Amino acid sequence: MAERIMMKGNEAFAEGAIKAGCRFFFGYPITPQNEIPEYMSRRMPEVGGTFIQAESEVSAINMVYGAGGAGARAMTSSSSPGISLKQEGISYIATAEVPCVIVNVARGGPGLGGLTPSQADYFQAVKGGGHGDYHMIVFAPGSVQEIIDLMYEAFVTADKYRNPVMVLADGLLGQMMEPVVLRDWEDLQIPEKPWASTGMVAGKPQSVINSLGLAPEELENMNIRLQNKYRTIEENEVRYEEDGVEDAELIIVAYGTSARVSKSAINKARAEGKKVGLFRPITLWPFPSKRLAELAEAGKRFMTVEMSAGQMIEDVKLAVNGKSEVEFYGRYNGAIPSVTEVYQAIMKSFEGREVHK
Amino acid sequence: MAERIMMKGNEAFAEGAIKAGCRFFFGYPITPQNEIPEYMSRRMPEVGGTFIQAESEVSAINMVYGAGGAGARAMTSSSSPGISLKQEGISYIATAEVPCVIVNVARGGPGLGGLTPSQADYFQAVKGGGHGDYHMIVFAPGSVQEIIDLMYEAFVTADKYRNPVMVLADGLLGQMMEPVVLRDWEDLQIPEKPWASTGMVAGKPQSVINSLGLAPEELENMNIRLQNKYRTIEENEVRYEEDGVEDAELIIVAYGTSARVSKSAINKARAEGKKVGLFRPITLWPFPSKRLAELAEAGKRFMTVEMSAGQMIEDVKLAVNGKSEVEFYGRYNGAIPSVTEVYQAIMKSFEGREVHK
Amino acid sequence: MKQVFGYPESLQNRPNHYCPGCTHGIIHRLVAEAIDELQVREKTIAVAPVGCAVLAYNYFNCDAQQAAHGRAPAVATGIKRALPDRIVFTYQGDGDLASIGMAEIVHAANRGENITVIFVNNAIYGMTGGQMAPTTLPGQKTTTSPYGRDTATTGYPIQVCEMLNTLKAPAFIARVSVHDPKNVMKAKEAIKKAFEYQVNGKGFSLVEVLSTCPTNWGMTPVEALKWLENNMVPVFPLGTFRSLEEVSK
Amino acid sequence: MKQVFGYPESLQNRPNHYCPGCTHGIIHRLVAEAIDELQVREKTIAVAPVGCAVLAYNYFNCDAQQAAHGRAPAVATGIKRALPDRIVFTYQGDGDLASIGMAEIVHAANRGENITVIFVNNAIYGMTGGQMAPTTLPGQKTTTSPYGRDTATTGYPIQVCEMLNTLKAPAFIARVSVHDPKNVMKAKEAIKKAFEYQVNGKGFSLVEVLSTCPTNWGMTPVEALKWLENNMVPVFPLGTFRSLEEVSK
Amino acid sequence: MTLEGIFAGFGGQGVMLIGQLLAYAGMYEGKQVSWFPSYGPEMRGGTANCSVVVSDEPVGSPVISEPDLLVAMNRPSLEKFEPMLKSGGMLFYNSSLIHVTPKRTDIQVIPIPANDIATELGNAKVANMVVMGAILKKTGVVKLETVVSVLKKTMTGNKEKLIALNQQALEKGMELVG
Amino acid sequence: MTLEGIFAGFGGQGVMLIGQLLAYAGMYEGKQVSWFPSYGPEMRGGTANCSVVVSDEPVGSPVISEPDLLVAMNRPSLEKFEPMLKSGGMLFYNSSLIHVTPKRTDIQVIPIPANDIATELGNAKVANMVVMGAILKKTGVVKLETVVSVLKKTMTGNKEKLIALNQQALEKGMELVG
Amino acid sequence: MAKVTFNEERCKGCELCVSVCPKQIIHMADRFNSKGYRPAEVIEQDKCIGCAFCARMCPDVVIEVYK
Amino acid sequence: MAKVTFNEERCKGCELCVSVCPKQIIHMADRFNSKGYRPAEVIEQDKCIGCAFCARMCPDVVIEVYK
Ligand SMILES: Cc1ncc(C[n+]2csc(CCOP(=O)(O)OP(=O)(O)O)c2C)c(N)n1
Ligand SMILES: Cc1ncc(C[n+]2csc(CCOP(=O)(O)OP(=O)(O)O)c2C)c(N)n1
Ligand code: SF4
Ligand code: SF4
Ligand code: SF4
Ligand code: SF4
Ligand code: SF4
Ligand code: SF4
Ligand SMILES: [Mg+2]
Ligand SMILES: [Mg+2]
Repeated sequence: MAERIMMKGNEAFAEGAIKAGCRFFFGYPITPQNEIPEYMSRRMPEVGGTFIQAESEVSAINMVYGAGGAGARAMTSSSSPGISLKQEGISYIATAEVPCVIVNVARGGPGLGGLTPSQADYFQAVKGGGHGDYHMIVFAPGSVQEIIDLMYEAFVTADKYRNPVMVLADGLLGQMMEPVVLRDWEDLQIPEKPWASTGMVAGKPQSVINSLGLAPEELENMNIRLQNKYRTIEENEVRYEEDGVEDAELIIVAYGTSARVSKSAINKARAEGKKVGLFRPITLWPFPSKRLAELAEAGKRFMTVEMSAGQMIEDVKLAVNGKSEVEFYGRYNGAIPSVTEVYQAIMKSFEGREVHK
Repeated sequence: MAERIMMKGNEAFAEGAIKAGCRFFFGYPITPQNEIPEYMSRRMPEVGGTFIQAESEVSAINMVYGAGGAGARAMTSSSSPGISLKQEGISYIATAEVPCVIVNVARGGPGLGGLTPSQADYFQAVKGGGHGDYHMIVFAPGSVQEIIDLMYEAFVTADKYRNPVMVLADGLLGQMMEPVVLRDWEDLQIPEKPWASTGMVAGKPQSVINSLGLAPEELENMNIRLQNKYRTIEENEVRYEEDGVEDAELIIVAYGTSARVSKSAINKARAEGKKVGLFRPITLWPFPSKRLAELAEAGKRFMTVEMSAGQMIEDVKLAVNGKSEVEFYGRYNGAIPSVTEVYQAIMKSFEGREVHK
Repeated sequence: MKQVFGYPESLQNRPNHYCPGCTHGIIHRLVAEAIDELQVREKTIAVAPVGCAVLAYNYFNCDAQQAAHGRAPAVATGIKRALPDRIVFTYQGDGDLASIGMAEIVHAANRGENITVIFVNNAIYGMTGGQMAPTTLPGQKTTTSPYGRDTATTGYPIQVCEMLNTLKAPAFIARVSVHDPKNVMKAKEAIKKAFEYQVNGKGFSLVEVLSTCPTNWGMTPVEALKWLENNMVPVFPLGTFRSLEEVSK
Repeated sequence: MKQVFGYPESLQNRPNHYCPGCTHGIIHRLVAEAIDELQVREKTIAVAPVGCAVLAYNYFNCDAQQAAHGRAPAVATGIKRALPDRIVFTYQGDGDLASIGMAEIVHAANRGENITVIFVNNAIYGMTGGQMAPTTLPGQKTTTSPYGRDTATTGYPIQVCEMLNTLKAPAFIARVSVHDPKNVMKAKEAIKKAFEYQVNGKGFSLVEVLSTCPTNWGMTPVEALKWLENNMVPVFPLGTFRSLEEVSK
Repeated sequence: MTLEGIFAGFGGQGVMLIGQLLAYAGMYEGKQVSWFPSYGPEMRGGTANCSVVVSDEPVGSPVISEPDLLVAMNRPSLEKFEPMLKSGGMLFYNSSLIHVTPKRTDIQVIPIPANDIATELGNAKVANMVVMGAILKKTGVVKLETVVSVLKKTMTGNKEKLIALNQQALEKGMELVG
Repeated sequence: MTLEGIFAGFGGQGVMLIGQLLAYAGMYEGKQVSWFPSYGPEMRGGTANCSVVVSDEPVGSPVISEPDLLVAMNRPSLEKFEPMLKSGGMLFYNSSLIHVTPKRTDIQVIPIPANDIATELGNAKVANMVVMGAILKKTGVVKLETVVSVLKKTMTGNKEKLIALNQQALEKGMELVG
Repeated sequence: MAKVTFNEERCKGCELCVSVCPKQIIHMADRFNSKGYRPAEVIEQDKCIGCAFCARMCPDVVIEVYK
Repeated sequence: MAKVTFNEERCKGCELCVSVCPKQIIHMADRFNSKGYRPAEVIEQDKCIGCAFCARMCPDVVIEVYK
């Protein structure tokens, strides 16, 4: 086994990106993700890359659009209010099909909110906080190691589909340290990007990075192309992790930090004989709806555990489509649910139910 | 009957706001809603109000926050990309509980898109394009007269709940002219706003318009307060219109322009003996889920007609919760579905189904 | 006979969508000529704004990105940092650059980004139908200043060159006009110089070009040129504000 | 014995959260004193920024709104237009005002909004832990310029007063410092004058106050004052840049 | 009764105006009406068009896919909209400027030498009113008096003196298809 | 085996550091570990704390609601965290600075005169290492050698000369609870 | 001797060329081009001095100048 | 004769007052206040000239001056 080192989640976002071949970072300070730009400002010069502290989040996302459109692996990171400011830019990037990676280390909202971890930016990430019918691919890591691994996948997937990828975490994942193994990706090579706007050198035909469709047919065609791509992504890119779902009566659906807390709570409940499992979506879009539908058909019931007023639960309900129960346990922004609370919620869910065997 | 005059939808937004006591408009040009700021720039000085063309949509929404927080009836208007830029501001306003009205005359997206009408900003409006768990109340007018009437309701409801209200229309509603009756609201009076930040005159205690909750408990309490308010709004403020749903087998669910088109198509299908009805949500949030659930229980099936790749359909499915079928007919951005197309979609939905009587 | 004036290679051979007599067309040609003369067409990447020039990529015969309203300098920054040996320019209107895009232009200038900015100031929002711009003249009527721009509530036209000239990094800043052939030639010189600064790696260059909008000014194209000369030039004095060190030719 | 120096009424009687020796505290007191002396406390509405002064509403004894990062001038515009007889001021840091909020400050100044802006320039992002600001000095090390601010890629400190002074509308623009008692007194005068301009309806006033951030500069508070004097003052010359017409006292 | 019409031509030929005029007149006669313009960059120098619905029922879609009535004031408009016309629908075209003949045979084709007549009347700008007159006569959807009263309501101040000319043009148009 | 600890004190007392040290040492001994700091404005001059988990199992929640171990380097920390300690848990407190005694009776209370000892050793800054030594001895969660090797890995350059002092402090701490 | 040629189909009839010709030899034709504009033209070619003022001012690059 | 008083609980021990006192009579006390800072104090009150430099520089409005 390669050497384990301790790393902060935020540093993992940064180093993970660099290991994935990202050489352009454009960002703006905001807690709790400041270690990402700070790390980048130190590391990028070392690897021949570029770090710019943009004048704002709006500028940062548009710099990413520029660099990504010019063929570079580029990224930005921010936290909730800063991500809100990027919505116009994200909609442009998705439409112009510029690959790039956007990290949101979410914090308590809404408004200025606080600095505590949060999962209340789920809707914004998966339904489209910007205008129009577009999708980002959304990855939700659950550990520092997974941050590193998913940053690589994020850049690869972005290039593969010419689509922005968001890596959505919360302040806890950004701030915590865990042992990780850093590796150099053997297959690291940035694909040719003949579509990129790099100059009409040597007779290359004109490339235009663009999201304008003034004529209605042009715009509708643009949308049809995007929607077709989204269907392909939904087919191919769903990721999730299951733990103990086979014999489970109740399945906790949770991602990121709440999946970790749920894991501990499930262990506690299992120790008391409750048949509980964990379903952890790793892609929030495309959402693992098909698999959840299967589990619902198989008679399992569900509970989402979220650090929000209940957002992912809508996607779970849409997947389950009335075939099974979907409960909710959450803490509104500002608090992380404790293992004890989640354990109690699980126990309560079993109360008064006839025992399956 | 009072005199009917012809009015453009966009002018109706503006005059409707003025009739509702709005005296502060902050906006930025963008097609297809330019007639709103233009009308305001002419009319506000006449009624002693203020029109400011802000330097950007971001500034405009923050001016609204300022004026609304100071107790004024204030509004802004824009179209899709401009609304995306306002997301941080909207999240602040919702959290600080500043009443105000935001008009989105949506256009084809995503990205720069085009100027044609669109309904693809539904998710952004109802799920929260900004960060965190917040809600705007969202009104969707279906005619120029309803624009005027709902602008009044928008300001009243905003003040009642100290919550931002979005009036969501599309370019077609903004650009079309129809006869309307303008009226002076008899009960027009702007409520006292002791919470407003107007100066600590005459011993008034300090008012702070704020969305910061640095301590986790503070932030969670803020969120609990908001969520409780949202539950009250969901109880009291649902609006919808039904037409011919009693005997219907199939109910078209549509709002705004697509409801108008659907209406014509339904008439055509009814003429051929098909039992089709129209359900038109007037509030998109709170969504009329309860009524749709009842109709689903009663055995009706549904089809949403949207000028998008399918957004409201999720809320319909969540309401129906698997109890009935939900079909979709939509045109992606850039095109308005024609009466003929919707008619054909309806007819197709009846094909091969056993006839109820 | 020799051709002494023809169609520049850096301009695509197709009609433009500008209104009759709109000087956007002249400015496009000048940019194309400058690119031709510096022989950098193949290396050039244009950034189109949101404004009447939104379709600029249909006219310039080079690669391009279309930027969100006001953000062209940020987009250009991204491109230039990714491809430092390419020639990157933005083409922006006064609403785009001086209103919504104020932060972006100030900071790109302040960073000394090695890009060229062509700033077309026509004192109005052309594309959206004639609203007030930050550069609209006092008293000028527009669709959002129907009683004439009121300086008491909306202030005065922003002088972008003068403002950016307070920054240390920019290499070249000039204001020109296109209201007659003589000024068109001067404008051409300034635009070419701006690109030369970039080619020589000197840093940020910007040329503000005073331009007309006959449609929204409500004038004939010829009247519009006169109006520009008589009304805009006094408010926006022509000249070179910054020329860091002469570029080697 | 008579009290010659005490606690201003416009300051709430509670401890502030600023780091030991941070001059934000001094500047708060000066603003409060000015408001006291002009007897406008009850009419005053403060706009708090995002930055170390985000909790300013806990300190100023007046109504307040907390603004999104950089947007305080827009928020103040909304308030002042709604309540023209109130005294409205923003209190903003250099990240807030000169980076993300550049468009808002330029345009509020350009409209001549009758508000007062207290601009606290400490050459760094204090609240977020010491990142580079647009006003960071060449070579200065911060957490995002770990090798020192590189002027070749990030440009030079923006001189906000000089920049805004190119606009016609502003009534009063001054830069002061608080590195010693004499300068504190001058700062006080400038701040008071700025508010007086507003009270007299003269339009936009801004005072840039050079300030310290001992925590993120990595110095003792006393060292920080010296560093300000020796390093910042030369880059940001003190003085009154605009004083449209003397206000009647 | 429902009449759905599209009015199309160059910007400046006054097609938006006669569309509005019809809608206004319909409204004054107590009908349900809607008017919807083409908008956006098309307007910049190119063609313009609007859709008008006049009906006894509330208007559903203001956008028309199969018009009963088409006014084509120039050739591009004819080419663009002719195929959409409902079978049996009426096509009024400006034969002063359009020198091709419509292709469809399942529709009523009414050529109007609108510019020629307007020029005869002394002002080429009223070509639109000539066509409007013809429409009034052919469809009977609203009364001439109502249209004239709308003109009187809207043409005030400077424009008042043009009312008579417009009325003349309307009448000429009516005669033409008499 | 799973050990969950909270380390709390004033900023500058080195609580974050000994938390990390424990996590690192755990990692080097092949265990699963996590470290999670308090962050945000609390840090500004106030108290700081971190949560450390060392376990044989993969770590679930890195946030601890019922710690097995509490280090309180100052009084506010004692007051804030004492109630959370698991029954039977261990409380190490800095008796040089904290002059009240803990209230709970269902826990093991280990007072350490950390500042006094550190000052004796010639540098008040190693007070945290004294406590760390005591923890090593009491819990046995990781070995002294591992901790020292971590110190050697991380204290390089200028700091190298401080390794000996730190080791001394660790040993003093171990002796103290010997 | 000089010569100017007009790409008539591109002309939008804005008359900028007319207004700057020092020889005043550019006029608007009576015909329309297919876009509906009356194009500019020069009849007295022999008076042209090839100064290219017209071409320089033409926003639509309609004019080529030979000398 | 002049007098300065310190609101000790508010003092953060930053020493700005110390650095500007022309009489150099402000010192940091040996004790800690409840926030853990060593507060500033004046022992030789009689040397105070009431110039208020200390108060003017104190970011925490700890100091009142009487004269
Ligand atoms: C975010 C956003 N806001 C507003 C618009 C609408 N818009 C399009 S062009 C334009 C202004 C154009 O004016 P200017 O930049 O002066 O260019 P011109 O058309 O005059 O050349 C505006 C406001 C938009 N597309 N996006
Ligand atoms: C939209 C947004 N972006 C970023 C932040 C994070 N943030 C908080 S304060 C701050 C900068 C503070 O620096 P400055 O304005 O100089 O004030 P100081 O703390 O130095 O007084 C930033 C970037 C935020 N809260 N919101
Ligand atoms: S609207 Fe104005 S700026 Fe735009 S193309 Fe027409 S004349 Fe030119
Ligand atoms: S971080 Fe800097 S600016 Fe903020 S309170 Fe501390 S010393 Fe002051
Ligand atoms: S080249 Fe000169 S002289 Fe000849 S037509 Fe053109 S402007 Fe006139
Ligand atoms: S300037 Fe060009 S477009 Fe205008 S009239 Fe002359 S030739 Fe035609
Ligand atoms: S008032 Fe003056 S002399 Fe007295 S303690 Fe303060 S600084 Fe020293
Ligand atoms: S300046 Fe104020 S806070 Fe600082 S040491 Fe002196 S009294 Fe204390
Ligand atoms: Mg313009
Ligand atoms: Mg600062």
